[in-house]
Amino acid sequence: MEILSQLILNGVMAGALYALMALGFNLIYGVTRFFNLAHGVLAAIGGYAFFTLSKMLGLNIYLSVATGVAIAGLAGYGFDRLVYSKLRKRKASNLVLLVASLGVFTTAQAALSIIFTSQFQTLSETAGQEALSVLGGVVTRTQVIIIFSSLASMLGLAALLNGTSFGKAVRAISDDEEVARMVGINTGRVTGYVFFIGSALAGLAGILVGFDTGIQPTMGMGLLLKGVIASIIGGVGNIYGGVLGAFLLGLVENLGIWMIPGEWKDAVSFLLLIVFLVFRPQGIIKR
Amino acid sequence: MTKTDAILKTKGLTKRFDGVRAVDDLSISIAKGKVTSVIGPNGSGKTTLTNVLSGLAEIDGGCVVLHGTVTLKKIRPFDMPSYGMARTFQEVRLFEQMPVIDNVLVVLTERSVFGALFERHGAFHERQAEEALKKVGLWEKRGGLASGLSYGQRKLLEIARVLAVSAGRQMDIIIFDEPFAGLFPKMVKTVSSIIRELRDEGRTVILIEHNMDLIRELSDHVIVMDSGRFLAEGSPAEVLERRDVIEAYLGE
Amino acid sequence: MKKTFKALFGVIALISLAAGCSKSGKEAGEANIIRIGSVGPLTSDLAYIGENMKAAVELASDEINSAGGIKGKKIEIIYEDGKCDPKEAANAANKLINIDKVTAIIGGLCSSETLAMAPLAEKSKVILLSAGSTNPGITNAGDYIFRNVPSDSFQGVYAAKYVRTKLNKQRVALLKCLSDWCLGVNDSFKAEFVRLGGEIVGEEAFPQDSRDLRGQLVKIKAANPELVYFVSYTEGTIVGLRQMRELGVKAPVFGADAWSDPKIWESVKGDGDGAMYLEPANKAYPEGFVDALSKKTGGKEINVYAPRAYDALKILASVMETAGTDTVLIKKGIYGVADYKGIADNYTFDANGDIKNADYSVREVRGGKAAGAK
Amino acid sequence: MDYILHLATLVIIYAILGLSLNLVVGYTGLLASGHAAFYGIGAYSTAILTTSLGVNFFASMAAGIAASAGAAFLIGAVLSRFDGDYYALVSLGFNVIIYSVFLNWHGLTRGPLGIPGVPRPALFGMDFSSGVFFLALAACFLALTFLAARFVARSSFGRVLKSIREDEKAIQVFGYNTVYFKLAIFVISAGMAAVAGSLVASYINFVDPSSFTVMESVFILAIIIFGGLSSLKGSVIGALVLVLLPEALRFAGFPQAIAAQMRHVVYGLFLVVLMLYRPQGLFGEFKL
Repeated sequence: MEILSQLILNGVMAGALYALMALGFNLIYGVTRFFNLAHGVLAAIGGYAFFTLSKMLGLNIYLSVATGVAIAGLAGYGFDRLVYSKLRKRKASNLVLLVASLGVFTTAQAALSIIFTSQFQTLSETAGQEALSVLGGVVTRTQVIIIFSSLASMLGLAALLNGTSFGKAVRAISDDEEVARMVGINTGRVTGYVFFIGSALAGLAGILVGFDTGIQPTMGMGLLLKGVIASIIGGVGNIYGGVLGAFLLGLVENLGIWMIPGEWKDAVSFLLLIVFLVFRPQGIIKR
Repeated sequence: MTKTDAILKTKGLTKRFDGVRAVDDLSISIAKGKVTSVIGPNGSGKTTLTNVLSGLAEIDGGCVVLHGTVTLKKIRPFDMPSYGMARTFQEVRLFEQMPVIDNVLVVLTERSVFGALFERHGAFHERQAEEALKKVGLWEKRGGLASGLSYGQRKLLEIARVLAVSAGRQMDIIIFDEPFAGLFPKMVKTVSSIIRELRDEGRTVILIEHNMDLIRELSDHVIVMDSGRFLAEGSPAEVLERRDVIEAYLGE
Repeated sequence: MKKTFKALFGVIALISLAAGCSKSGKEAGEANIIRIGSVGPLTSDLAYIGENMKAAVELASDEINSAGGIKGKKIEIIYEDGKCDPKEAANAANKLINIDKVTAIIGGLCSSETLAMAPLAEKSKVILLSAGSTNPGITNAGDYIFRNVPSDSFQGVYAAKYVRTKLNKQRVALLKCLSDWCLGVNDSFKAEFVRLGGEIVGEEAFPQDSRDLRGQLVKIKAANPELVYFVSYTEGTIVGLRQMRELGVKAPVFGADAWSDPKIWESVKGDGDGAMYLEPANKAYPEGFVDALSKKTGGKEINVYAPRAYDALKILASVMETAGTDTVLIKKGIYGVADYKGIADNYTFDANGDIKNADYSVREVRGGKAAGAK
Repeated sequence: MDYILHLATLVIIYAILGLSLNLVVGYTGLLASGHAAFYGIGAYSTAILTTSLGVNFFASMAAGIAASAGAAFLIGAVLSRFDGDYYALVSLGFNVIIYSVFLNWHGLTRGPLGIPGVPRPALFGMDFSSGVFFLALAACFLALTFLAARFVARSSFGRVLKSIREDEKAIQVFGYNTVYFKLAIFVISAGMAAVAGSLVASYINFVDPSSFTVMESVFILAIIIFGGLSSLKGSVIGALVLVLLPEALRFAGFPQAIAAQMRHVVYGLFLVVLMLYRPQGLFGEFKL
């Protein structure tokens, strides 16, 4: 029984990270309607920004996290201004945007490798962490931090979307951009902010991954794919659905390898995606 | 009108979108070989009706009876021609990045995968396409991309597509969804003569239209819809005089 | 269609011209240079190992050149990216052999690279010396193909004997990464351990770039082994050891020679205590070497292949001291290398171009530092 | 000269991949991003059949085509229900799954160890092991693929594909069950990709999973986007440029330390700039 509860705990922890990726991805998808593949590299940017500030410049850890998250946000905002907004203005199809974001991804990832080398870096200083016993399994302090930041981000984002005029604007654009523009919403600016927030969330995910395991320039692709799968099985464009999808994905992945060897983990997640697309293409929660 | 004359009937047809009944328990019948106009204010469910008939929207309730014998509870879009139906779209749906002539040729070919794979267009197909394009006056434009046409020309190309497919395959029922909207007077004349010609060939035309003058001029029979429901029917002259119809149009 | 082919031939002609020019240019002025290629992953997932090896080769070539070169000729290393991909490696080798006219190639790291380059090197009589490919298939890849890294079987067998007889463990779980090296070592361990009457109670694998081994570890913990034999590179090891501690896997851990990278023990701190691993006999890297390499890479990492890459170039240079640049002579020379004392190992090549024996010693980690096991 | 022959062979292999993928992406408008899976199935079929069963190269290629088409038929039955982003994602997922199979099904593929010693083809005593002959053989297959692709593109079938790309619902209404058309072109395209796979296995003499990752699929996609969607000529030119570009960059003289990564930077920027300023590629008639 211990193995089951530990696998469930692992699944929840993995889900919390996927949820952070899915939140940002879904937020951006909601207003722009394209699969932003560069979302993955922003996690790596966040991780490396933190690494530079904290480990190389010796800045305070909280300040470094905040700045790292902001830098990832700004990078995402920059990609939007430099590339995507121009394409959107031209009314390019979302496949064009998808391919462009792939180009951004490749370029940024290679740039990170040039600046920081391809070495694997761990961010966590505390070795030999005391594990806390929870429900017959164990979790580390880092993991507790991960799940709390993930939950806090979800609640924060939900509050932002439901309680502010900015949130209203975002929802209006998600429903119909044309109409939103007609009623006087500056869709370009709101989209820019959305890119900032979504990318900042990815950056946070990258930093947390760095604490939990470590960072590498190539870390983005894996995180991105998990985020995308979570979004789709949860209901793409719906941030609550994305969160549900993320936890479901984390659980299925971790419980799946109970029965089959662990090397099939990636295949399991894509199989879950395909099963969902066949039997429930709109995801858990329809937008 | 006797029962045997009805080529298409709907019985309690219902279509819901997110709980809203766009078509609500609709039972109408369309007479064979006539032009029947379906009218009603915006949002009355006319276009939804055409989409349900052509399989683009699933039937949620009721059924469609064709030729008095075939009862359909589920219509798949690609089955339309085998039931003898063809349609145009209200929002023009052309194959934009294809030449004008290909937009017509494509509907003339083999429907099966293998048939199409080993088929080359013969002079026969090209003659049909030429005939259809000449009828709407787009023959000169045949080489250019469909996306290069003006709005009116695009609507005409859609009609040419339907003409070509119905010439080749004996389409009995042709649905025109607002074919006149946005057309120049000269084009309007072309389209109305095409509709008359089709009727004279013995085909059934279902016309969705807003322009009362054209409805009076073209239709043999008028069906009025309001909020997805059947409101009235009859000859154009009598229906368009009715108080409830006028009210529906003006809004309560 | 015609135009397409015209364009195709045009571009090919252009490249031939460019290649031709650069070739003649190089041959004219640089008779005093010996060119040697180096192929390994400089991008892709394994780039961190490839970069490290590249720095080691650089270090060796700097040392050789500052000591006067080979018979008065300087050596020039040309680095190409093999991406751990056979096709890319074949591209790189083709370019090195035909354009740069290299005498020898150090590489590749991945066996896929080496196996793809082998037919090319063999055909052009260019020496191919791999410092990292452990695939048994390389043994018979050709006369000009060598490696100064032991075939997978040696250390697995040694470790199995040690665990079974010295440590007297009966129930062992296996954890391995999915690379040719990990699989090779793991499989030879498994075969020998079972032959010696041991029992494998669990076997888990993880993709080479995976950084979350918790699922696999939970299953291993549930199998309740007396020892975990854990074959992985630096990164997988760091996260694996940490996550073992987190999840409370109490069984001792035994690793492969990739664990001689000090970065592992610095990163995991106390989490590594009690871990044991194999290291080529009594070879602690000389202090000067670690410092010099760190300077090149800007980090402290030394993976298991870098010293071997360094040795590879040094072996080549020592053979060329007598054989010159004639590859037939160099080939003969390498087959004759016996008990060459490198920094990673003592090398003797056998008739297949493999190294003959490998002697190991067991290291144990205590207080964040590795030392000889009792 | 060998270097040139080698590059020409690779260009041809990628041209075949480009042609086959263009039928799905360019003509039918479906962003299939798992093409490396079929390329890999072809390569593994040839590698396994020739090394362990001693089957003739050409027979192994035929088997590879059949296996690849069969796999395409199964996945296509699911895939053909989608379009747009979803199509891209499911096909990518399929690539990941097939890659996992290559990596983890040790009994069949030897996993990460790969399969060495794949022989060069021989037929009726003719031996294609030299570079020139192999190039000629590959060129023949390119010509065959080109003709087959042109046959498909110019048939009525090809025109229906284009109309699916433009407006799938609209063409359905005219009586075409588009799911079958999408499935058929997917199977045809997969079969063609297997030809390239067989060639590459035999040419490099070695097969391992690393050649058939998602990034490889993305590279093939980049070839046709650059060369031009729904342009057969573009597929060939795209392969020519994108295979040779990194080779040319070897001579570009970036500092050694960053040369390899710089190639990725150039390649990524390439995609961005292309999307910004010429989304139809060099010769394409169709913008995504």
